[in-house]
Amino acid sequence: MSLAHLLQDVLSLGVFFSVALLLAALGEMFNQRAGVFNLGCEGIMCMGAFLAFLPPYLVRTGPLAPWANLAGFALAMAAGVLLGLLFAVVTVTFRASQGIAGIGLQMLGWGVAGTLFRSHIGGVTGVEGVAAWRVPGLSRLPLLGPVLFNQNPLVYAAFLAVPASWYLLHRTPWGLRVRAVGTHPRAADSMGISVVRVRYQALALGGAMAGLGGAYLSLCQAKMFADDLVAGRGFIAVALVYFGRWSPWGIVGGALLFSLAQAFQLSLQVGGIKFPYEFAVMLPYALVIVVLALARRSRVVGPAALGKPYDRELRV
Amino acid sequence: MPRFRLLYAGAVVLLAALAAAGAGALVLAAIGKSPWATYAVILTGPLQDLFGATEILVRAVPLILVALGIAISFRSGILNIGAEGQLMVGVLAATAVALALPGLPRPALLPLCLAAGAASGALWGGIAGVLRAWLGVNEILSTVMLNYIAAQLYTFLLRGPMIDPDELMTGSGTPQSVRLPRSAWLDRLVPGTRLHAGLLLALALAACVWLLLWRTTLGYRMRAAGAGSKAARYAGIRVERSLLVAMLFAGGFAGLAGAVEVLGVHHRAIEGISSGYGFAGIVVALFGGLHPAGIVPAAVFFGLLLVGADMTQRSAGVPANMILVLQGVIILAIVSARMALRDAYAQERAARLVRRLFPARGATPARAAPGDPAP
Amino acid sequence: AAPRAKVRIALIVESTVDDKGWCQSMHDAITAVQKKYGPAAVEYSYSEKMKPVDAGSAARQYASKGFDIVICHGAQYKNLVLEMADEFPKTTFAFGTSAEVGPKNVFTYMPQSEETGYLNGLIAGLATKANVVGVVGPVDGGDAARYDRGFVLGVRAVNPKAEVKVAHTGSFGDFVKASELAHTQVKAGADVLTGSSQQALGALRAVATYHDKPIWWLGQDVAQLATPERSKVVAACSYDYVPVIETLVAKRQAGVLGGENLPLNFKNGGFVFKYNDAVGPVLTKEIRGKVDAARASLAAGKLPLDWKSVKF
Amino acid sequence: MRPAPTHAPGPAREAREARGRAAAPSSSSAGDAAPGALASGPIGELRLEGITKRFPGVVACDGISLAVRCGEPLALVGENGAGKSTLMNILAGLYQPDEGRILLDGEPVHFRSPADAYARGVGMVHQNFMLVPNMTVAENVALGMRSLHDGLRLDLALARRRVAEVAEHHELPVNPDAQVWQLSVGEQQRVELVKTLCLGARLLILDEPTSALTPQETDDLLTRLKRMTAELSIIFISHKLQEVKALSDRVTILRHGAVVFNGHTADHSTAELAALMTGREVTVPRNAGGAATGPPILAVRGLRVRGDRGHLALDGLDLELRAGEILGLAGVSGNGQRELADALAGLRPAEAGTIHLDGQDLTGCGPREVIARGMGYVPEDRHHEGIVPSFSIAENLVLKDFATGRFSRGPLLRLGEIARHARALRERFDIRCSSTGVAAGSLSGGNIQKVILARELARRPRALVAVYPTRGVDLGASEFIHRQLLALREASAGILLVSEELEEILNLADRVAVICKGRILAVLPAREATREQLGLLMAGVARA
Ligand SMILES: Nc1ncnc2c1ncn2[C@@H]1O[C@H](COP(=O)(O)OP(=O)(O)OP(=O)(O)O)[C@@H](O)[C@H]1O
Ligand SMILES: Nc1ncnc2c1ncn2[C@@H]1O[C@H](COP(=O)(O)OP(=O)(O)OP(=O)(O)O)[C@@H](O)[C@H]1O
Ligand SMILES: [Mg+2]
Ligand SMILES: [Mg+2]
Repeated sequence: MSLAHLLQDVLSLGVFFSVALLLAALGEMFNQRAGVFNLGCEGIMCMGAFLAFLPPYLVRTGPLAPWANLAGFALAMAAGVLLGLLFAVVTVTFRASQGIAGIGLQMLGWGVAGTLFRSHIGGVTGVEGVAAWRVPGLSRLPLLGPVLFNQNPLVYAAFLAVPASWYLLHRTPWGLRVRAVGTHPRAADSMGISVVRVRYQALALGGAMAGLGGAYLSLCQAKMFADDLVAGRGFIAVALVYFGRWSPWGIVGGALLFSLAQAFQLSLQVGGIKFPYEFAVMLPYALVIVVLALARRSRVVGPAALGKPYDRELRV
Repeated sequence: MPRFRLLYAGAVVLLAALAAAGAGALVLAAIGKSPWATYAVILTGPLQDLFGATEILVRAVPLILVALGIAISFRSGILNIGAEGQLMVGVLAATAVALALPGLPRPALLPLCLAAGAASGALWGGIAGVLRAWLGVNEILSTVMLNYIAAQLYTFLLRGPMIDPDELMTGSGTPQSVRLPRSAWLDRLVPGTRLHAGLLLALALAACVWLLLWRTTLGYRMRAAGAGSKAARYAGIRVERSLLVAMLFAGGFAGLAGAVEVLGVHHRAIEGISSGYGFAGIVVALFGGLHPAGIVPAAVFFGLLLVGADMTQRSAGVPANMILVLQGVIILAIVSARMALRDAYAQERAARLVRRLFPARGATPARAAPGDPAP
Repeated sequence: AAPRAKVRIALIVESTVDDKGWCQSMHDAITAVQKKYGPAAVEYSYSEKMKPVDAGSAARQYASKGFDIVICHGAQYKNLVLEMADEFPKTTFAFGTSAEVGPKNVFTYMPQSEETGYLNGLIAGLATKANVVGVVGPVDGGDAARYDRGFVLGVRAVNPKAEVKVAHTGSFGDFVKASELAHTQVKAGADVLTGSSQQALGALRAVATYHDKPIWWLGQDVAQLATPERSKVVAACSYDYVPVIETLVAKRQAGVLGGENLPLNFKNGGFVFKYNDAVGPVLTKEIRGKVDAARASLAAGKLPLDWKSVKF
Repeated sequence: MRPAPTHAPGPAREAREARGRAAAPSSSSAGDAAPGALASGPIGELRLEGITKRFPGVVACDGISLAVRCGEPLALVGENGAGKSTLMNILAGLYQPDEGRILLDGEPVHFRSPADAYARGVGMVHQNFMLVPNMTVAENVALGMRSLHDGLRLDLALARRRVAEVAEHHELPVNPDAQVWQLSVGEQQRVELVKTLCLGARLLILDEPTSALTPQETDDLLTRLKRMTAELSIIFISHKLQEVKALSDRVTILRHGAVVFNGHTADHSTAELAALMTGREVTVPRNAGGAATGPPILAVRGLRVRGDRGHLALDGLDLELRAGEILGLAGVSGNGQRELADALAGLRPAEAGTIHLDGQDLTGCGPREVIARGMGYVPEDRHHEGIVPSFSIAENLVLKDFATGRFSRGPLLRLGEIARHARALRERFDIRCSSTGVAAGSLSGGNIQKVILARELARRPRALVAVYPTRGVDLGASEFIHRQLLALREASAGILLVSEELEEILNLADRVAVICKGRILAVLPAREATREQLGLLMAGVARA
């Protein structure tokens, strides 16, 4: 197999693998930009994966079948919104410690998805899922065609979400409010911005995106559901937000780096490596750390109010 | 006012308990199981006999140890999510030492194994500490990633260099080590149960951590660096070093938890040894208010939850994942309630609300009573 | 023979009893035996998602509640079984995979899964057009390691030109990773794939997404023939624990509580093998002929497989 | 729209009151709804009635009643913790009162959030800047402009125009595209003012606006505010009574959450007001000593240090501090004071030059060594650099010495000794707290400053660097801090007093050094220096 071919495979698979992480991490970015650190991303992804899987699983034939996937995505996002709002109630209204609440949400999401699946469906079950969609014309481009233009529709959506997120954050009034609330909530409050409302909104959006990330896993990537399908990807998504330094561009870079490394290590194994495969499996994780350690540029500190519950009357 | 405070606390706790139980019941109803029966088993099942009760403590031991380390690191301004990996490394090191020096007498071997577990965990945690302190790599990122790396290292060693030769010879090939020599086992405290001397170690260390954090210069330094890194630096404390030391402690405790688990319960390094103690330990630490005196009961409570929820599978036919649901809702309810309880502002606001709703009782008695003409 | 007195069997598994893999095969066997003898003769209870420490409490609970046979379905439970065997000398314990002979109230069982791998390997070697065959492994250990190596032997036996690409996800339960690995195998040119443990379903699902391409799967569990993805599964073989369970019951009735190793192989009926007749022309006469012949020799114990010699 | 009344000089309050009474209650138009239409004159009479606000454990405001008449600058003064900011936060809609009400032209209004307050023309410049540091000025303004929050696109151009309009109208030059964190404190203060005006404030509440400003900036601000009184009502909070005198017509004094005085500013001297405020006679401590003759204790030669943004903040600075003297370092903030103080404390590496303390070379030493050699430091940011807020007062008092033999035995802390030490210092430095076990962060600014000073002075430093030691601190506490500094001087330590307040420097210092652009422009004996001369030097206009 030629090197070019290998490169093309690694790139197209890397892009394909990156989307769940990308969506969830972009959502988490909104949470954190608004000052809330949601470690429960994993739980939301579990619920998203499960609920997205439900309609296509239940409606396999009949006139409604073509809509089942769409209904799945909608359900996943709706569940994400609800869980995001639940997290908001706990961390914004009750101002509970965000880290621990996040772990609680992770357990809850995983648990509910797993319990319902186990008792009503059971086993490990596939669905037809969403097929790749070739962009006419563009998909025939050499190298770039298969890498970028012969992918799942959600892949395009996720990559369009990157500039969209940037625009939302930096060019819209809502983005302005989010950034203000995450950096200096008191200042925002003193100008009549409701910190609570903005955080609720950001958590709802973040939840929707995490839910969609989970839906990508079950409907587009694995095309199946099983208990613990998400298997820690939510935590990696959270870590990628730090890697990407709270910028959509950094996050897409991190998601791609991680997923390309994953695709690369799998290709390496498939190509027949001469060292224990465990070290290949470690590669993406180690690479992310190493890149950050080497980058070491100006320490962009996160949103200043990240992790700090806000209350008007509480002394700063 | 004290009466109001009591009422307030009671109301908050009651509401939280109701919310948690209600949410859990919702899911139980969705799968057609009786919430009452399930809850009854969880809360009372493990306490029916000595074995169940000791099992709670068996779970509590690693939880206490991990949580103590987490408490040190959180208090020192570093968020250690990597206990899971540190624990695994600790298992490996303790096993390796026990297997390498089987001839050593027990009083030498056992401490050596424990120390090896702690040291290797510290080393693993130290990586994240160095990355954070001197290279500015966020510790959440590095510890999450290091967990995955540790998991792979674990299987690599157990599948390769550390595998039980019998496994190879017989062809079973299961990635696990040889059984440790008996001289490296922690004593069982109660015959017929799995409760082991690790409990005493954990309790003793809880006291030590309290001493360390609030009674020593080192603890003072770490807490200062965590609570106000800038002021600490201005006062001549080397904050980077403190971060590293804190991570060494955190990793050390998690590594020790691994060592204790393998020396006390499993007696050989096997797959799935951690049972998610690394994450549960974070929860326990925060539950316990990052204070040893809170961590110990919190760990026991979580032990009860784990053992009890596990029993519901067998006695009520509830799927295993229900454990997660219950843990999740309980965590969410309790953290919310804890904030509400500790938050003097919320309490004031509630008091105000009560006064507004029931003006006769809240605001006026002082004024109304003397002026009240006797009927 | 049906048991004279009621037998109470308990099963402890690390994943779930419907995982279409390792745990389900044991569960299915027990329920089959229960059905055969009638629920009055066999009582059955199971615990899922048991980490070793939880398994310790569950097993003890079962033993102290008077269960006769406690099966801890995984080698990671070895220690706790050995420990409890001392404490409950009247209870029969069983665990596997293990080829060791345990104490006198412990049975061990060991699927010699290189045999199933070998049959699947034969099919793969003959069915591959690209001469590239992929293995989606979980962790290189236990029965998965034997299956994978047997598979390599099978491919080599019929198609020395074929290249077998063996890779691992590093996890038994990460379906998504298995799917990723399968996609990578396909991109690298593999047109016949196999895989073991429950994560393999992720790989099968990935293979099934290549609807219109001649890319095939060989199952390590016959349950896979009942999935929607079955049109991709050329054949599947799996462990049949019914003989094991029957042996356990019979021996216990006869007063033997353990101390034996029960291997699973074609010879003792421990494996089942099924073609997927609906799969179409890929399943040629030649394949059937060679596989049936090999299966016969295996059943006769005349085909030794030196799986340990395979390195990858 | 009414014609803008002409500026009334002096205490022409009768005229203003008349105007206020005449003003129609037409002031409820939404703040920035109509760009271009700037504040349409002062709002009507605003009255607070029986405002009570409780915080856990304190009654911050205890039934306060207050009236702000139209166009009449009102000053609000009181000691630290008297409840000034709390009261104003209630007026601005940020806090909800527990009891009491607000009346605007006799009509009760309910401000549920600052947005409501702005909609009625009430805007506040807070004690701590309410600007998002990593945003531009225009973005900060846009944040509060309701009309910009409807669409999907953020119309920053509108915000920019608005800033430009207001800036021009009130002669407050700001660059709408500047990043806030890059601005000096004075510039940020200006931005705050512009922002508040942009959002439609016609009653302007200014909570200690001058505490971080240089004398020039302060004068400048006061002139502008005076001019604004023609169009706006103003409530002005300050600890500096000269400013109160200069700006306000009426003054209200709060103590312990209650109004203790209410009167016309012109009728009372600053000394009277100070006495009313503190409840005792306040005298201004002065340095009466002769010229210091002690040996040089701190010598800085050719020091070059970079600032946070990488620029050369100190560029070959020379300085000599003698034992037993207070050297005042005057200068407009941002000219290298911060970097100098940090470098002296070992917190900032020197690119070139040397620092000697007591003859020993300190160049390149970290804070730990510098502290060990007897350097004391009262840093600028008392909340973050001076104390660990969540630590108790007692713990903060040993922040630099916990590891010494006095407070520790081996690895163990001597808690008893630490507690004793804290009690003694609490007594000696008059730290007002319920106990030394409470978190230092819960103290008022003045008391936090006392904690820091107590810690530093108790260590008996050879040299002390004190940066803006009385910023935001009330009169009584300032007086106390000044006395302590003089006492330290008597104990023949050298003190480098960094301040922007010439009063403070001229009262306390033996010599005055003027810093400008990272160099010392001149060193003068304090007796000979005049305000004017120093002002010119600080501006870099004149040479000594
Ligand atoms: N402010 C500090 N920041 C970080 N580490 C410190 C600090 N102070 C002391 N240490 C280190 O902590 C350990 C014990 O502290 P201790 O204060 O007893 O040291 P010490 O004897 O005062 O130090 P030395 O005498 O070497 O200057 C020593 O290794 C010391 O180097
Ligand atoms: N958010 C709060 N939570 C608890 N207590 C508070 C809060 N804000 C103010 N206080 C307390 O209320 C009292 C009044 O504080 P406030 O800030 O209004 O005083 P101030 O007059 O503005 O003082 P300063 O001159 O220092 O600014 C003080 O005792 C203070 O400690
Ligand atoms: Mg104030
Ligand atoms: Mg010493």
